[in-house]
Amino acid sequence: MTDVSLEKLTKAYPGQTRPAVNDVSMHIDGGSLTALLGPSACGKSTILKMIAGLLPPTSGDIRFARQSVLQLPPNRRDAVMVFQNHLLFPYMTVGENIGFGLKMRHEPKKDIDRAVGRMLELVQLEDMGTRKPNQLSGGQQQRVALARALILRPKILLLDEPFSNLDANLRLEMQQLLNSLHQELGTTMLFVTHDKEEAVGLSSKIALILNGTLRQYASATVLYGQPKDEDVARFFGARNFVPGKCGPGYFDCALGRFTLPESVSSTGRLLTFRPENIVVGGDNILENSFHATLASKQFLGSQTVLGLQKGDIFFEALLSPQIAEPLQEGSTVSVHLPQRSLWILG
Amino acid sequence: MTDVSLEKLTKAYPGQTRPAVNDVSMHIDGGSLTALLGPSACGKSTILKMIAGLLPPTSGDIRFARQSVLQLPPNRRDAVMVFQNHLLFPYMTVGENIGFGLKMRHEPKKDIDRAVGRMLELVQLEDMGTRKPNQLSGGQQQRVALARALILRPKILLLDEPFSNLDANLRLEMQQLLNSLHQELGTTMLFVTHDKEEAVGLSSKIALILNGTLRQYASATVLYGQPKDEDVARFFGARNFVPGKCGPGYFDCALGRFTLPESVSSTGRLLTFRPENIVVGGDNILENSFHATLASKQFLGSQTVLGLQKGDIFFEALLSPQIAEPLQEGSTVSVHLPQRSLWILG
Amino acid sequence: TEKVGYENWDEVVATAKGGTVNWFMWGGADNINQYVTDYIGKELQKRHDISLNRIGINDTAEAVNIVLGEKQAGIDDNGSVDLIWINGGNFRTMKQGNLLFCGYHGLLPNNQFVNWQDPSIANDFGLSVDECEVPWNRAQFAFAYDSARTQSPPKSIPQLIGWVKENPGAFTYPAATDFNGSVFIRHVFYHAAGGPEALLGDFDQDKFDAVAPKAWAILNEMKPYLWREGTTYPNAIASLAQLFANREVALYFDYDPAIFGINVENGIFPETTRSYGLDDGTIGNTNYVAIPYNSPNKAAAMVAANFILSAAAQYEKAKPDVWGAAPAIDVGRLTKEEKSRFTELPRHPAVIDPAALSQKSLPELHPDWISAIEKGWQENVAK
Amino acid sequence: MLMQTNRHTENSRDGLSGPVWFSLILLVSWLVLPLIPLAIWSVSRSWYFPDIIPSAFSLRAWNYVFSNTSDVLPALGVTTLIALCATLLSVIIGLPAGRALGLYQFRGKALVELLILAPTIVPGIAVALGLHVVFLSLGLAGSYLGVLIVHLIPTLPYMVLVMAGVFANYNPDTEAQARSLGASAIQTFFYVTLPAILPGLLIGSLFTFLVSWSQYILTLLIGGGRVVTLPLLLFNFASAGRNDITGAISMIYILPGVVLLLLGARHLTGRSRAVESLRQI
Amino acid sequence: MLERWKIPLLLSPALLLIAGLFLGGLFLGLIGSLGYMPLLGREELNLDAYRNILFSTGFYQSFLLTFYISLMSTIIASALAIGAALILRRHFIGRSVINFLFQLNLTVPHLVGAVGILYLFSQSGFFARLAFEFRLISGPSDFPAMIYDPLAIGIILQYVWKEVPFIGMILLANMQTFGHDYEAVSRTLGANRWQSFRFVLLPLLSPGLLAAALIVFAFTFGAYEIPALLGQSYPAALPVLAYQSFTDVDLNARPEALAMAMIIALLSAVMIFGYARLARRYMRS
Ligand SMILES: Nc1ncnc2c1ncn2[C@@H]1O[C@H](COP(=O)(O)OP(=O)(O)OP(=O)(O)O)[C@@H](O)[C@H]1O
Ligand SMILES: Nc1ncnc2c1ncn2[C@@H]1O[C@H](COP(=O)(O)OP(=O)(O)OP(=O)(O)O)[C@@H](O)[C@H]1O
Ligand SMILES: [Mg+2]
Ligand SMILES: [Mg+2]
Repeated sequence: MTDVSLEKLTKAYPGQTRPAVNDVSMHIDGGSLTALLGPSACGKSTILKMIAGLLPPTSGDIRFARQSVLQLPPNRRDAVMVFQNHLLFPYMTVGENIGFGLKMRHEPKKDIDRAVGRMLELVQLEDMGTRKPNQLSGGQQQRVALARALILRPKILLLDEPFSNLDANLRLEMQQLLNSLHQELGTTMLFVTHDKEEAVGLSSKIALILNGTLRQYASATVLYGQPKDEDVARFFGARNFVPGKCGPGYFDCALGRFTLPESVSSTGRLLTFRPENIVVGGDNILENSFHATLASKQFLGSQTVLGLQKGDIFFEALLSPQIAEPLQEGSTVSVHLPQRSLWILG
Repeated sequence: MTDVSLEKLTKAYPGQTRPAVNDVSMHIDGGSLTALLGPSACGKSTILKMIAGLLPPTSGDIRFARQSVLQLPPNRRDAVMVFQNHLLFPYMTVGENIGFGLKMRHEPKKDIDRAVGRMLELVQLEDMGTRKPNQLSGGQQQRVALARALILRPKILLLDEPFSNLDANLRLEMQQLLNSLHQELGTTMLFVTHDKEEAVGLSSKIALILNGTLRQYASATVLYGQPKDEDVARFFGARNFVPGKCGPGYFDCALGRFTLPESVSSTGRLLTFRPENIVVGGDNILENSFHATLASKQFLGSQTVLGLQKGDIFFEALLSPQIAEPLQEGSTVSVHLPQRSLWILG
Repeated sequence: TEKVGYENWDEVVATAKGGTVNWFMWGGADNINQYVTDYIGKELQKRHDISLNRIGINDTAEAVNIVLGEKQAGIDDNGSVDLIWINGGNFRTMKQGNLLFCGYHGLLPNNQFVNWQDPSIANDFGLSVDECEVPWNRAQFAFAYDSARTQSPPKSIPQLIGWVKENPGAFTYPAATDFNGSVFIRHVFYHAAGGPEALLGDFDQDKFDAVAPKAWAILNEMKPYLWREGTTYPNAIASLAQLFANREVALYFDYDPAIFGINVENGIFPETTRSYGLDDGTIGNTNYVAIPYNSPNKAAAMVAANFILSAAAQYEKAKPDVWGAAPAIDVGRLTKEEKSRFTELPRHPAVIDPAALSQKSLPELHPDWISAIEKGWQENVAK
Repeated sequence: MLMQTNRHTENSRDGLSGPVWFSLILLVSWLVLPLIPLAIWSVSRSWYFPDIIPSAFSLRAWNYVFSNTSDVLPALGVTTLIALCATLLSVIIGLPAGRALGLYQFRGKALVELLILAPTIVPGIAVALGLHVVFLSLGLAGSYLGVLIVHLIPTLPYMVLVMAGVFANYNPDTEAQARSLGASAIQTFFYVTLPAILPGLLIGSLFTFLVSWSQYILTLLIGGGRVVTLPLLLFNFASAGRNDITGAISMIYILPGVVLLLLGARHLTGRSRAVESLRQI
Repeated sequence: MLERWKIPLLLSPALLLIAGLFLGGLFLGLIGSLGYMPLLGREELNLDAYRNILFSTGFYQSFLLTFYISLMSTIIASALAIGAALILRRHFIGRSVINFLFQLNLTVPHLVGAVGILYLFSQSGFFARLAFEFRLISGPSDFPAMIYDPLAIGIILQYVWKEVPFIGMILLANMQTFGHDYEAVSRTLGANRWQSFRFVLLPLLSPGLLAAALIVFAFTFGAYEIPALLGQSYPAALPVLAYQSFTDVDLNARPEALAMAMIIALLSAVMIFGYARLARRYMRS
């Protein structure tokens, strides 16, 4: 169980004025499964490549088990990376690709073959061992890249968007595969994703990177429920921000006065509440309730988004499609913001 | 507005026994935005490449506006494709990549530059016009590929997983970009995705491909609410299948007797209901209600999954985290399956 | 003369006017090139309106092969070669393949200066010339040494054998595949046979078998004392020249003594280079120019050949600063005035007096003999 | 298509270690060294053992080379022209073949490869005579065109094989992408394929040029002496041991190549594309 | 699409040219080697020439020597070229100069290079003169023989000299097309520098390297000038042997010369075939 820590890690690509990664410090516990989450071009891949030893940092340090590894070449770090663009060796078969790392360790051919066979099964590519990578679909290639790394059971596993080409079911199975490996070996895993659901579903802790800097590093519930600032909240899908003023235990704004839960500090000026936590259409008039107009309604599959308007304030709610169905666009509905769903930003 | 129709389209890659695409017939309305949805390796990219003219079908026909295009070379089809793996031209700058198609049409340089500038802005890569593709992040590359196709404003636009590397916010913006283009030009768009939410959010009609065959081709609500068979239902996230027997207007099974909505035929042997439509923890005992044990609970970000057990039957429900929070694992909860959420499979 | 298609010389000259002569010749010496292009070429242009096109080649066989290919392809009157500097084996090849234009000597006015009675002119390496070529130069094998380094070079084959043993590593000769190497071996062969007389005429296997073992024994006896202990031989005379120039060996020889002077002038050989013949004589030969059977410019080629035989051309060629080659014509048949110009020609100090050399001249063998000797050397000495 | 995400410029850090420098210098001097004596020889008159520098200098070789007798300057023009044309034709003919061999697997591929390689395998003289006959029958002998065509026989294999090597690592999907973006086949070639294979193509062209540039026996036979190229002049002196004239002609010989290299070197070695390396890899 | 016709279409111009002209020439050579010489009035075919050659031991010695020269030249040149290419693709100060010098000899014909090599390495050459100057040797014969020597060092030196830049350039061009990414991947998968070279870079390079090595091997096996100039007189390299019979004074020796050339062609074809197979298998697995 190797812990990884980044110390003021900075990377400026030559010729670029703004560093791609800027002063990132974080500690990743040995054996944990951590997500590097962030929008496109925020610097996730760059961080991963520096940890893997493929890119020298401009400044800062990277430590594995408290030892700086900056001087170690990639193959001596025991940190295996799965690249965003797969990079399968084009002239090797799928099986050879997967067995590559073991071959580098001079394992006996028989053992490699067995391990590759098992790996192929796990990533559901049983019959494809002898194909060339260019004969695979995008998702299949991605699974090969994953298998090529997993087979090595490394101390540290770095995954760059490992599931971006996989459908939900397969992604779930691959995630379970990762999880079981993780449990079995205590591998420290760091994976990059742009998908907050994926990050939440898989990892114990999430580092949110925006624009090259680490913005919040916490568990999923904290990031969803108690974001540090508006940017973080927005990234996690918060759409509802209502300006106003805090009083002791309450918040006054255009929607009315809302009682805050005790855990929330009463100093900020922006009220936020997650769309999925809003109760719409309940009959009982409770505390923190008001009426609003249902401005729009959009079916999203397993959820439906409601656009609600009260005065100048527009906000969104996510409901199960079943509940949303009877509500008519244009009608007035009652809205309840449960006390525990309220959060105040600075 | 060119409509596209596929007639018994089949593709077997040489040396493969099972065809990658098998007898797919479908009609895509001119000016529509259709999703090709399916799990990894189901044949989506293959279909797209055939439509673009990059892969000759083994049999079957492809017609644009009722004319077979099988004999037309790709550049004469006015069907532009964005590849799953970007395929940016590595020795051209980002700007040159985006302007490529216009240059091929011998448009004046000035116009090209203007169009490229606008496109760069739209995909939020303003300052990157002079970079080389290898100096971009994965998501940036994907946006360049998208821009390179959009700039051509083609009659038919084929997109292979155009958003897989983009975060939710950016994806939304890109989707809006697509949508506005779509509305403005009446382009017929066909896009491939493995993500049902994406398909639902963007397209008017969805073709579900499983294992190379077209399984259902319908609107999102139909696919979610009235799947044709278990496979389709499962792909759309249905987890709950209860075997039993139909009677006139009702269904008998281990969970009890359920009254069916009138629209549902009473001939099948498998009851299904979507996890997000289940009401858990309501106090009022309604029709189609029963009690079950809360076996597990998992936070997924904007929703929480509950695992519920009654007798031998295990099923899942999706709740807003707010509602799910007070429910204790191990406790007995009341469960209501609203009548309109029930669906019977053959 | 009817068979060559011209009534008389005037007709030839008239036909030749405005023509071109493509003359294929070894092109490795700038002075010879200059002589041919600048002197003969200019004169022909001036006198006969003929343009001379000198084509330098590495090996005469290349030109022979061109004619051969043309014959195979049925190009019988429009070949690319009009004139070749040739002798020996290549002449034989062309004769064997009927590749030559023959029978025109009677037409050439300057043919009168050639002494066809001389067997060494009438026979090219023992093969009768048969009016198929016109002599150009006379040459006779001679040795060269650096008088500053070597006091008393060996003056006969027996002396040479002894000298080689006393001076290990100071002598070698090119392999039999080289023209000059082959001549050297023939000298040893003559020595073994007790003189060339027994070997003249057509090839005789019995005579060969009688002499050859002796010759091989002599050469093999020398072998351990040769340069590099005889493990290898230079492949070309040019290599021997380099060895001599670099003091790796002490003796050099060449079929054309003029080359000694040329090499000194070119800075290849030291100024103190001197040359000599052997007391027991050295082999002499004549080299010629020949007209291929399919030359499209035969008349012009004949005019060129005739000019080559002129006293003026031969005199120019004999000048030591031009080439220094011995004339192929019989100087005795010239006017007195012309004759004296020849005799008064200064001689390059490195080049032995041709007159003195030719007093002990040995004949060349028939090409069949030469082939047999070369093969025998490869098998018995080289291995 | 592979995206080279890992490249980065770290010039300052990417120096060479001492031993690597040493071996590099050793190699390069060994490559350049034999050319130096040729240069010196061209101006020397006498340079023999044990002189480390020539004992006498002279411009005689240069005088000869620039004289009308030597034909060197016209031959330089002819040689360059023929080599350029041969290169162009080789590209046109050899590129498609290289693509077929590099990109596709097909039955009889080994045979095709062998056939294309054959002209380099078979000793020149063996075919030269036969070729001569063939060319004579076609009426091509003795002309510039004939020489140009016969040069294709030894040059083509170089082009084809080099291009096959290049195409073996080439992703034709980028072409598909270009076609789909509306490029015609020809546009695709010029805008997409060509830039991608350009380094290899330049190498292939360079070699083609050089092979034609130093062709001796075929030029002589097919040209029948009417087409005079530099090697015809040079080889006479080289094999006759005339180091001074050989040296002088060699210097002229190197010249166009040097110019070509100076023009092409950027592309050849990829400086223009900023090939950067990963520091530790 | 014209899928099926694509390959033949692409190949046809090159094949037509080579088949039409070259095979035509080769065919004439072949029948010539069988004794068909209408010139001398001989029209019947026989295998005498082949018999003569195959029954002489000299031929086999020459074959071995030639094979050895080609093999050594190809191997050494390839190895040096790989090393050079690996260095030259990196960034360092003075790279462009080194690069230029590296390619300088590309334009120089083999024969000219041989003259340079001869001057440097012969027993009276530059190095010998240096040794003499420093009194390490007392005369040319003390200097080790590297020209006209039984090990053909001079010939190999010359070939290596000429072919290193040739192969090196091909490799550099190839390396440029696939960059460093695959090596990076292999490094994180645990390959050390050597392994990442051996199992990733080399296989990626192998098509180009193989092609280059093939050309070099074929060329050195069939070339006449260099062994003629720098080689020992016996055994001579096969092409020298063939050339000698070609310029033989006797037209009757022609069939033998042609037969020799045919045998050289056949032998090198066989060797190249085998080599390509072996190498391809070895490098990519
Ligand atoms: N060039 C090829 N040769 C042989 N088989 C191929 C080739 N390309 C794809 N296949 C196979 O055809 C099937 C369909 O591939 P396709 O690329 O269409 O899948 P896809 O639906 O796009 O999947 P993904 O979402 O993973 O990209 C797969 O089983 C794949 O292995
Ligand atoms: N080789 C490079 N040279 C210059 N800039 C680069 C290079 N690679 C990446 N960048 C820039 O650095 C920033 C961060 O890139 P990085 O690849 O780390 O993003 P990312 O978070 O992985 O994004 P994505 O999710 O889109 O892959 C981007 O702005 C990108 O343009
Ligand atoms: Mg990335
Ligand atoms: Mg796909």
